[in-house]
Amino acid sequence: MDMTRRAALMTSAAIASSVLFPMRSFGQETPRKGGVFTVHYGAEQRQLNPSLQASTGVYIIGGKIQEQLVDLDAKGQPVGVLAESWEAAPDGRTITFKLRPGVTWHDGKPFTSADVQYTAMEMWKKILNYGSTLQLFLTAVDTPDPLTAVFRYERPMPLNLLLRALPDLGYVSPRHLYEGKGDIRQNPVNLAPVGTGPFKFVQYERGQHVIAERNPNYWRANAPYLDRIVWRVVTDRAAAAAQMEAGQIHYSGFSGLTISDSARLGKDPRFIVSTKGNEGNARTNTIEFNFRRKELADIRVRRAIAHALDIPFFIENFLGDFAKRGTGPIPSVSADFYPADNGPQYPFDKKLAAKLLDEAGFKPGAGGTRFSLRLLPAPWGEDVSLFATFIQQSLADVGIKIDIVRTDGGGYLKQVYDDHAFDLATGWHQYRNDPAVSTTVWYRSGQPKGAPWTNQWDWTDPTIDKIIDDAATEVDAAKRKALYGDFVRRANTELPIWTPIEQIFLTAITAKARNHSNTPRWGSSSWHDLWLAE
Amino acid sequence: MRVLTLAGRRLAASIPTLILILIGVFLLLQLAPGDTVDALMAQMGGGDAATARQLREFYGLDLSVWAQLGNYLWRLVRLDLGFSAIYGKPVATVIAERLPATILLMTASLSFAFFFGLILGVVAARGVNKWPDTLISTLGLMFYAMPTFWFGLMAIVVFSIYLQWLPAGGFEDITVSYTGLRRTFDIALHLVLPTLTLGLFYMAIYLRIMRGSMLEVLNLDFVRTARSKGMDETRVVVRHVLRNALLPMVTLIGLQAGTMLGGSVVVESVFSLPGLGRLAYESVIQRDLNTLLGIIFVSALLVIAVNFIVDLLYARLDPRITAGN
Amino acid sequence: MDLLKLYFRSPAAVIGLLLLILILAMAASADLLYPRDPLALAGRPLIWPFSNPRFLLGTDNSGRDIAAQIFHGARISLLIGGVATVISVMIGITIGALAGYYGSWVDTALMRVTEAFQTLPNFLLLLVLVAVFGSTITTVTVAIGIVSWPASARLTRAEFLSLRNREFVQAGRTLGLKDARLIFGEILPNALPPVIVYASVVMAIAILLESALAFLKLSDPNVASWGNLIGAGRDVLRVQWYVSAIPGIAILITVLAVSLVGQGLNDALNPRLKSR
Amino acid sequence: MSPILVLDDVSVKLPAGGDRSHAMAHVSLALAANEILCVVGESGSGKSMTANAIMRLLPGGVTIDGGRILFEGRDLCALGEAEMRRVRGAGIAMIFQEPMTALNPLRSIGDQIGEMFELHTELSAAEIKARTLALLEEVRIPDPALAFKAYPHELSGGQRQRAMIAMALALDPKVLIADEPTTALDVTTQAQILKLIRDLQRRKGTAVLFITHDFGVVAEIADRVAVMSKGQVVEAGETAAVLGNPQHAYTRQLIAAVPPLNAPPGRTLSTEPILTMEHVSKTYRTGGFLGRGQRVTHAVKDVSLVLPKGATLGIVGESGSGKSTLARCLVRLIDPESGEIRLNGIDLASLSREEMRSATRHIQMVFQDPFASLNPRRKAGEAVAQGLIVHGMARPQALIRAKELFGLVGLDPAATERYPHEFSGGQRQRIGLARALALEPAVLVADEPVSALDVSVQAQVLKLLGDLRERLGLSIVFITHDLRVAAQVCDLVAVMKSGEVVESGPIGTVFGQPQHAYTQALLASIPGREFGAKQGLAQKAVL
Repeated sequence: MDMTRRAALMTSAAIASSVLFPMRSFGQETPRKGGVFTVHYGAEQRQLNPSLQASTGVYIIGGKIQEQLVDLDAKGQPVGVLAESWEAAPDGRTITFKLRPGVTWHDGKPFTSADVQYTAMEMWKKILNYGSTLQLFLTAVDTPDPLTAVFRYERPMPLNLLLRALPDLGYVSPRHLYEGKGDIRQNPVNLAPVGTGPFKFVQYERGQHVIAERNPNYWRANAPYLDRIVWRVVTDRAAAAAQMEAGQIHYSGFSGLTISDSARLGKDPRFIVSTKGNEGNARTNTIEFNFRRKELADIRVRRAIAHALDIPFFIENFLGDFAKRGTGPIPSVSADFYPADNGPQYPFDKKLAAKLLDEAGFKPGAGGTRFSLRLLPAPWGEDVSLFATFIQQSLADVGIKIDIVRTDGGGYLKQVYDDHAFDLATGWHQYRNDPAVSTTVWYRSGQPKGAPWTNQWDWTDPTIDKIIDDAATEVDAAKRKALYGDFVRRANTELPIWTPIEQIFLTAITAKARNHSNTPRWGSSSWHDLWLAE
Repeated sequence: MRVLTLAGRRLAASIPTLILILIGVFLLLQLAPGDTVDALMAQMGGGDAATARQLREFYGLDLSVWAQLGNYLWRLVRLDLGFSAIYGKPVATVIAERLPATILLMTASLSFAFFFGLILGVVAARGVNKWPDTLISTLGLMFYAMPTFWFGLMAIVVFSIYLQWLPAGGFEDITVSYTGLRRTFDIALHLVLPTLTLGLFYMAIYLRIMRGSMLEVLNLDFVRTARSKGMDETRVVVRHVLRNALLPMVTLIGLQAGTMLGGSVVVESVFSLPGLGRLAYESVIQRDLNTLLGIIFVSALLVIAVNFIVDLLYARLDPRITAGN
Repeated sequence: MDLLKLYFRSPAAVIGLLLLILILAMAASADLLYPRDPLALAGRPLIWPFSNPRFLLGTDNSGRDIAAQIFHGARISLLIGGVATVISVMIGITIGALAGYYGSWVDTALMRVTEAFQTLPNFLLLLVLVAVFGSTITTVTVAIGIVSWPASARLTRAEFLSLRNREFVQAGRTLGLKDARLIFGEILPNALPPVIVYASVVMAIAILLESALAFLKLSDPNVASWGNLIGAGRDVLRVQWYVSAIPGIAILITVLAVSLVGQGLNDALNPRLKSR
Repeated sequence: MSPILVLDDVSVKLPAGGDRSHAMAHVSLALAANEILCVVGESGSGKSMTANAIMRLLPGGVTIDGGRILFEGRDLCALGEAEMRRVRGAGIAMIFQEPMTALNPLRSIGDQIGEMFELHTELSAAEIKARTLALLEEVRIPDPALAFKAYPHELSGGQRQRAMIAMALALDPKVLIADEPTTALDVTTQAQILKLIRDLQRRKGTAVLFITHDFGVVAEIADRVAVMSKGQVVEAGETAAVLGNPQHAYTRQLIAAVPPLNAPPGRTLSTEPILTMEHVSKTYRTGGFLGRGQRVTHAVKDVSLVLPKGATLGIVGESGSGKSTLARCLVRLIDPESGEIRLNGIDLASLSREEMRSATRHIQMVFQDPFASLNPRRKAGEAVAQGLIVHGMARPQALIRAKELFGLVGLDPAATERYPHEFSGGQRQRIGLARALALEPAVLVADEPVSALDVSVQAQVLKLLGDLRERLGLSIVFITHDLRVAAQVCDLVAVMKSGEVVESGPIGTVFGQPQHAYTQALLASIPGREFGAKQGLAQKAVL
């Protein structure tokens, strides 16, 4: 559209939204059908099928095309999508799902339990990251009739664990397009996904854009509202913010913009910037200690390092008001598992830190340096590089010289989780609604060498191992929550990893959007009810 | 005829160069920490050792380095650039998708730089040591000294956000699907800022070369002969000096074709253009050896092609070349 | 020497020299004016320049004093630029001399290698080198040096080709001088001036390459180079544009100074060209 | 008849910092129609500046600051730029010295000549083509149609000069200025060009201002002559009068320095040979792809010559005859394909590079271009001492020897500390000589040692060479294209043509009764043959 009309549009939208009070409360506005919703797509993935790869980079596209058995509703409780109802046997070894009738794939074929069986056994169990550990003890999926799928487990599977994991790890793929078509990973459908969701895949121009349009025979009545969704590939974050302001992009999720741009767009009436809708994707900033260094094997040194960092100052001055102080491996947003008592905390106390280091026998040598450490920051996330610099500056004050070693993605995983060539590392731990999914592996010993985001710190603690194993198979929800409380307290006392900061992903979206951010993992959800006011 | 054999010899001479580069980069990237599977896992945000091992077998990374090199060269001989790990598609198709953006950007910036470099060079040389010369030379130096990405980002802030004249990035506006002329206009609009950002740096270089070569030719004997024939200064420049002064400029195009693709890595990431530059950067980060080598192979062909055209142009400009002495 | 007299005749060269002296002064006085480590946490992040007396040029998004980083950065950037230039000119001269002096197959072989480096986009090779050898200040400098030698090699070769058959070299041969003495004693001193002048171009490109690497977050984070400051400033560019702008201007001035000095030397060396 | 071009008290000011304030000081000259006036003088005398002043094509910073230049009564200094342009090419035309670079390499000959008509006439393209072809006919270029389409690099030096003349005379200008048009040409070609200019001048009645430094040329074609020195006209008049009995001391000194053509009586030569060349040959293979389409040039073909001890063997020939290549084969700067070069019994051609490096002290070389034969970055004394140091002499001792050698060649011993750019052309050749003599060689190879020098300086260097030959008993191989110089210096002479020796023997017999047709043609084409002959005898004592 030419310049003058765009400028007019901008001003009118700004006036409209500032007059109306925040969109949350005026639900009675009638939804408008049609319109194109453009999305900032920062990191191109190698494939788009969410039943093969569990990462926000895939959900942001695949989550609109394929659907999962169960999703989370506004209050974060499981709600049926492709499954209408479910019930677990008392011994926790069989869980039966009643599937939704009358659902068809985009290519017209009917959706049946055979699809669920094939996806669970061939994809979740064998390929899907985190899915393979979750379904470790899944032995078979029976399909007594086209609308019933019975999951059989060798060891008891707690129902609330499965229901909390399925929104991320429960996407179903069309069996008739995969079975017998060679290696699943190389199947071209992965780059042109076929699902049952509200939007049908149209086109993927590498490095430019992905386009999907309304699925005419979607099973939810008169949904979706949007005509078409366009994902624009923009790798430079400053450029993405610029394109949002120029009206070329409507939504940038999962903290896709820089901290300062997010803060600025937050003040701009044309946009809404908040963590609302990302409660399902909480993450904590971690500091990982390598016990192979004798200094770090000493608990006093680890505690001293924790006390040397003024976390409130860092959060207040560097991360802005979307982050808060972390208390342990389980973030506070996890209502079901967040323990009342998180065990020892490590407030900022430079003198105590120095005292602890002296006690540990590391006196300051020439130039006040006690010893020096190599710090490897993860190469993603603006907050990670800022935190690494802050660590370097703060530890220098207590006599620990830090050399930051910059790597790229592949190099980071190899050097930290495989070669163990690091002293300190700092990055993200993503919490996925249940500690058993992706949190306990950071502490459980015996992880295979080279497996990323697992316990590679050369630290084994039988007590915590036992707690983790019991909790993983504890069917009673209350007992399971108590066990995870012990897990958190143990983690904070032994401090193999320190989790000082808790953050939730940030969403930046145009104020014209309606029914957005209305579920805990909205960025990854199917957007069947999203629409754009004119 | 004569020129084709000349160009044929250039092609034959550059084949060993090409092989030299490919093997060199192949071995170099083996030393990088982590391989494409690590990069994939980093992107996926997780994955257990079993999947890693399977993927490594699939990508043939479990073979010895020399075996991998042997496979690669054997496939290269059959012009098969192998499979791209990042995009799960043959490298040839991936590059074909992104080639148009790069070629458009490079030709646009190269012609912009050459054309304006030429004109400003002539103007500067004509008014040497007077104000046009100092103004143009200093302006040239300013663009030369300015980091390209910095200029790019500032240009976006001014032209796309503040003035809203030009789009902030991307190759074309896909929310609305234009066709035909309207689409070319739209793409052109998207390429204005990137061309300026990449082109201005090279324009500064061409400007200086043109000014120097103009001053050089103006001192040669045949210019004095031309003046003694009663010609006015403009005709002397247009009919005699310009064509001789163009020779070093044309050779420069050949030399700079290679570095331009390097420059486009930054410009393409600032303007999110789907070009080979950014694909190369991503394939280094993702350790996708096949794609990287594929890009180097294609960019080398591009450079050879540009040099071939430069040879043709040079032969047309300078009759002494076809005489073969 | 008349070279200096010729040099100072052009105003642009004088301005270039003054700017260069200014930058060198900044580099030298860095420790006096800003004794603390420039990377240390100096105050609240993102303070606007001239708004807080303690921070003349404000602070960046890691709370570091921008003025301190500019002063210390001068030293680092000149160091990176200088050392990288020395490396690339050294390689360039050796290869150019051997190719130019001996000719025949030595020349063709070395020229194939030079062409290989020039066909391969140099920034790409730089990325690969940094990805392989890590981004410490030494690897970044050496990598820039390795990437930018072909141009000076071509220049040296051209000089050697023209000087090789000059009569004073042939006289040297008839006197019984060995090749080595001929190359280093006779030809090189005459081939050096244009290469030294070209070194200013190589240095300018080296500084720009380092800032481009830092823009892609591939430079050494433990060092207060201007490139790093621009890289850091990139995330806050839309609002606190000064974080990238100030080092950008510093790089602009340094590259401008180096180029003007180089151009001044070049015009002083062949005055015929300048005063038509 | 009234003079068509008059320079009335013309002065031309040089920019500050030059070696003198004025290029031309109060120059008055007159040129009548149908007449050739020669302006003769050494380099730096201001003769070329006169031409530039007339055409008002002075280089940057140089200005006319006095006097008038009248052309057909109009003062050119007062003309506006547009009117001056109408005069250039139509009224006054000009031809230049360097045929190689005086034509635009990228445009055809026909195109560049045709441009004269485009500039000054309204002729159609067809008419211009016809007129151009006629002009090429007139200047007797072989195959004018081919020459029309040819590019400058496809023609020989002589042909290019003919094209320049055709261009100059395109619009029948009243005045033709020729700035040393034949200096860069071979003797034979020079003779043809001089004849051409002479015929065209007579037929068209043009007034020709001919600038040269060669008195032979003056004798050959000049009607009147003006001698210039340091920007002033020291003498002018009819050619016969000025050459016959020069009034001004400077003119007399210049004429005396011109070596006459007939050789002095032969010296007794020893029979014992010091250097013998047997069947020496050298071929160059250029271009071609894997042997096919190679261009093979036989630079030296089967040359056999003998240099007696203490004698001077002259090798003469035009450019491209292979005389320089032969000289470089002697000192093994170039390796001959076949043949032997015996010096005191040792065959230099068969020595390895290592052996040659030590044997080279016995045969040394002096080069042509004074400005290129010394390393600009090395002190003069050091250049001379270098040879001694390489062959084992201690540095301080070698420097003392260098001072002695400076004295030997007539230079101030203290000058060893100065750099080459602080010496004149003649002084540099003396330093080259000192360097060659430092190793006390048995044979000295001199490749055109004096051709780049002015006539007066040339005479001094040749006198020095003669003294050294006597005192040190030097045997010399003397390469030159100037037969006059050869006549005065050499005992024996060998005439070379395209790589072969066509005739050789004592200089008196070869120059007196040339047997080979080429030698005869060579001798016949020397400008002003008789000029030198008369004073031949009188000069003997000087040398």
